[in-house]
Amino acid sequence: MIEYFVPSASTYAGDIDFLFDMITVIVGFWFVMVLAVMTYFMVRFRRKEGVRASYISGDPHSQKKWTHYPHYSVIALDVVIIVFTVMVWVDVKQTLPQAEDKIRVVGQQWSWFFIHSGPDGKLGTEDDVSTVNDLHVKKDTVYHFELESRDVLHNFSVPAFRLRQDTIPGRTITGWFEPNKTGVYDIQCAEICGYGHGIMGATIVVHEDQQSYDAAMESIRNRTYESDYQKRLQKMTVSTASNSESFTDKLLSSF
Amino acid sequence: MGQTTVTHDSHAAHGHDHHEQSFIMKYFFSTDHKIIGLQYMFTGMFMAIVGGYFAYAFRMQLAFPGMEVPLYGTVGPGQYNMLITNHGAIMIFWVAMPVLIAAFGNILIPLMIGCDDMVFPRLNRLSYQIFLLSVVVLFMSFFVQGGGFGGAWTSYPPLSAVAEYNLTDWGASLWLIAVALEFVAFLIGGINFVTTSMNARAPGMRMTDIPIVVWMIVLASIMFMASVGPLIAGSVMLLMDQRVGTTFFVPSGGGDPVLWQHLFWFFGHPEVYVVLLPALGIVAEIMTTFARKKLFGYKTILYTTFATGGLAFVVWAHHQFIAGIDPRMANIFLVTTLLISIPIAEILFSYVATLYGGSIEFRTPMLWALGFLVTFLLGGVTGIYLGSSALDIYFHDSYFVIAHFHSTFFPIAIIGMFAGLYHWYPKMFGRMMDETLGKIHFWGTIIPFNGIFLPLFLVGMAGQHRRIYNFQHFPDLATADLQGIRVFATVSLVTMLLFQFVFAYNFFVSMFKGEKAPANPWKSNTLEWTVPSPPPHGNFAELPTVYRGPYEYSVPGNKEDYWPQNMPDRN
Amino acid sequence: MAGAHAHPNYVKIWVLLLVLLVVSIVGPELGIPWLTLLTAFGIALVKTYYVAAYFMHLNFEKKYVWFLLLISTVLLGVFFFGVASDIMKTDGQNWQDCIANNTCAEQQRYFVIDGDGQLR
Amino acid sequence: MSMQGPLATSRSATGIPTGRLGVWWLLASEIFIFGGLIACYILYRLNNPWWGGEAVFTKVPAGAFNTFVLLTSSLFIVLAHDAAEKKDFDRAFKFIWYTIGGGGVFLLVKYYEYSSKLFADDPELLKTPLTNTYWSFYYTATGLHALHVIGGMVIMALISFDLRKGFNPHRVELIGLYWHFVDIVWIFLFPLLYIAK
Repeated sequence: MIEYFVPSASTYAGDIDFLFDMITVIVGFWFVMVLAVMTYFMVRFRRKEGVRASYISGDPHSQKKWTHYPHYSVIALDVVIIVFTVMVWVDVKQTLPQAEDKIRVVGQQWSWFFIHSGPDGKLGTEDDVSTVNDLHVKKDTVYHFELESRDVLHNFSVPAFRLRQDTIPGRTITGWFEPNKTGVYDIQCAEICGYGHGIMGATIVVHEDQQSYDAAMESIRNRTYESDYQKRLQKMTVSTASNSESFTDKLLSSF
Repeated sequence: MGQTTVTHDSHAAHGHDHHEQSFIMKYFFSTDHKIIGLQYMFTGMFMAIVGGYFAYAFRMQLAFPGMEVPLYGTVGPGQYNMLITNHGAIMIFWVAMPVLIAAFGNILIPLMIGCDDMVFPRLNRLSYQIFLLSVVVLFMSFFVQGGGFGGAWTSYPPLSAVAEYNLTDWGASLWLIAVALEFVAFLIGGINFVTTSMNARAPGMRMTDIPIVVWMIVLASIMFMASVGPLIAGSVMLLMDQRVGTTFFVPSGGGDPVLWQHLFWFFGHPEVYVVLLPALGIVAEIMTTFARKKLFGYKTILYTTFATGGLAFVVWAHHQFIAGIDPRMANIFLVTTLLISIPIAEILFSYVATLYGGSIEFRTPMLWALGFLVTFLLGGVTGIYLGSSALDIYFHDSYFVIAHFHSTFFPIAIIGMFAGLYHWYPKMFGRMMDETLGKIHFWGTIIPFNGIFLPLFLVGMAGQHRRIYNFQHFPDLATADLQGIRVFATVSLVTMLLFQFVFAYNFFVSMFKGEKAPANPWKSNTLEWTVPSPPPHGNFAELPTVYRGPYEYSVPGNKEDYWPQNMPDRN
Repeated sequence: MAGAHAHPNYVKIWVLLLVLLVVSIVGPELGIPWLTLLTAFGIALVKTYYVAAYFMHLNFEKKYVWFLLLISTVLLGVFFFGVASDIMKTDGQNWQDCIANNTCAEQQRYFVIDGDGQLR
Repeated sequence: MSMQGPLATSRSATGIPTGRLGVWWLLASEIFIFGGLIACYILYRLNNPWWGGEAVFTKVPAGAFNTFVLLTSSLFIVLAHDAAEKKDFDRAFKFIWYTIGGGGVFLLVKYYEYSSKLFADDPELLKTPLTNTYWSFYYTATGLHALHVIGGMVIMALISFDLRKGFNPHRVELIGLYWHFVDIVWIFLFPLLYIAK
């Protein structure tokens, strides 16, 4: 259901979306069931003149079973959820597939600092390319990222990849993702980091092939690069200002 | 019993001493549990107004970014952070806890277990005075240079520890001191509740004759005591970081910010159950009364509550799944988190089963109680999404979390509070509240409430994250559709807040003009309904003896469908 | 007042505690690690037992006071072991404490502490 | 305000007098406060083995003497309780003030320790809370403990005069329980901060 709202652009996004759908089915069933039973009771056992409530203690087993049997099935469904969750969790957070490229992500008050490993695929070498608020990756490439923070907690969040991880000053946290859909997506800071938390956005650009990626890297090195983040911001400020205004007006006038 | 004769004498002397008290002595320095309960309640309700006002201000900013909010002014980023931080802290520490535990605990425990006061009345007064002091310190924190603290109610360091990072030097410290004082106040109050209900029960009252709400408040107090200690130590450490410059939680000096998260959530998760349990207890009292039914499986509910209380201490790290804890630990906490759904589900099933075969009368308190069940159910099932660690990767700190915990905390703190208030109002003030206005208030609260938070589930699924004062820096989130949802939520909020005026009118007018309440308007069993409304100082003219459990409704062979706990013969 | 219980000889307990104190100071001086642990912390537990059992009259108190205090310490143990996997180590699965391990790439220059311990 | 408490206080469904039960709960919550602090310290300590080198600068004799002082004052307060139970209020009064004296000696030694570290001329020996996290813990833990000592002394002084007149003798037992707890906290702080190197 999530992909209806946000594109699914990494290899494990589908797994997480599946988990969402599965849990929705399970808890949705219970939610509806309990509501239905409750509504039935409320209608059936509403106060009527001359009808006395029955005396049920709920202590003998013959009565208790009515809450115990649903309760056992809750346990069974919990086990199902746990098994699937652990499978996805181990895949996303615990195992690291072989890296094809590396990036380093550094959070600071209040922007993102990205280091691309460059042609040699290693961080900390001469050919690293660093940017602020613009991250470039190639499609179908397994990336390892190293998260660091210069001051307070931040959270590297890419909703389109279903990726979120706190950055902690003093710790290096490693993770992975593999984009599988080209496009330009939001990066957010999802952990409050002070006054400018609300402006700490960035952009991730997923390139179709090596060529366009290299072109972007080249322009960054030549300092001819126009920030995709800034471009998006400018475009958006204009469009939403007008859009939201009209929508608001519409909504308010409908009251 | 020899003891009873002695106590009767002392009781007479006791009542006599209090005759000539001035108004100030009676209402501000009283040691009477009912007055202290009311003090807590009014302070809590005042803080609810403050918290609601903050919510109004920042929701207006979210719906109409940059606009000058009527009655507030412009909400900048620093202002916004301060508003959300203090909205969260106020609603949990200064509304839910004082009203649900302290106010209802103070008013109900001595009345329900049949004694004349708390066992430590002066300690009780001290608890309220420290609480009041914490309120004052909290308000001071808003007005110091730099403004109120804006690091979220979780106050994660290093942001909260270093003034250069949070830009609110004294605001952060005063906020922390206020929270610590509040903890101390409730520690003292909790000791009083626990000791009172352990030691001062009426003769004949066995463990299983104690009304569920008393059990719940006592268990909540115990859980609070057990969980808050490490955080008090942590607050001292964080205060040292802020004021002395130590580096307990600042990595540059060798500290570890993750330790604070553990300290905080080791308290913070049991805290959810600390406020949930009293609300569940209140709902149990109301449901049995208005369904004229015995509570389904009293002992089952009791044992599952113990299980919940125990499990609540081993789930805390599910707030930190992606906050940098070791990913292997997450699997353990995933299992414990989903385990806790089992006792809670059992409790809810038992509540629903209580309705079976009843004679349900939809008076205002009953509406609130049923509303609690439905909304809390919604909050409970959405918790499964977040308890699932892999899904939490996507939902952590998103609006889905906000919608989820408001769907649990709103029923707990607000619906639970209103349910209890409508139910015990006759006992507190000796007058009845208006039924029609109460029902208008109910529907006017519950429908807009869902209007606020159901849409927020959707924006959460769209990846919108928390604590952002203006989404225009995030192109994917600044679309017209999402903005429309935000506007809808804000309009719902304002509607809900407006309906609270109905309550305020009903509350204050009924206090003076309402119909006089009889001693037992709802024909309920528990001991507080055997004394006049409002109860006199010292509560019971003659101390009661208890013969049976609290939920003996519609017992076959009785003429009446209720059977007070202290009535020796058939009713 | 509860006063029905037999009183222990308080002075005898006190002398015993002082002997334990001397042992707990002398033991670590020998410099053997396991003996240090045993004498320093094992004896602290023994001392605690004697103070609690005799001075605080826990041996004559209702049993559930022991239970209450034990539950408190058990919960503290839960807290300790839950937290230990993070705080007690400098690396774990997919993370490491880069300040302790001196492997920070981008952070070091920002973390300079001057003489009075303040952040740069 | 009437001195007469509510009769609820005189009930005892558990068999433990109300005041004592309350103090046991208070101590249970104190276990969590100090336990939390000590747990944090141990966690950091195990992560930073070099803290042992810092612990060398603590004054073990002073700490040992303070342990002795607290143990002895624990004996005094339990003797005071004993005397109060036998209705020998003058003797109880005397022992309470011996206990307060013990607390005073404890604080004097603490003051000597603090001042010799905070105001040392030799930069090697100068240890402030900002020196490193070990010393932050040292000052926070011992400071919090010292506050508890002061609190206990104040309460003991307050109740001692009532006691001499024979009012509320059970309070000696209550403050005694608290004082023993403070003693126990020190029994743990001493090896943790001073001895383990």
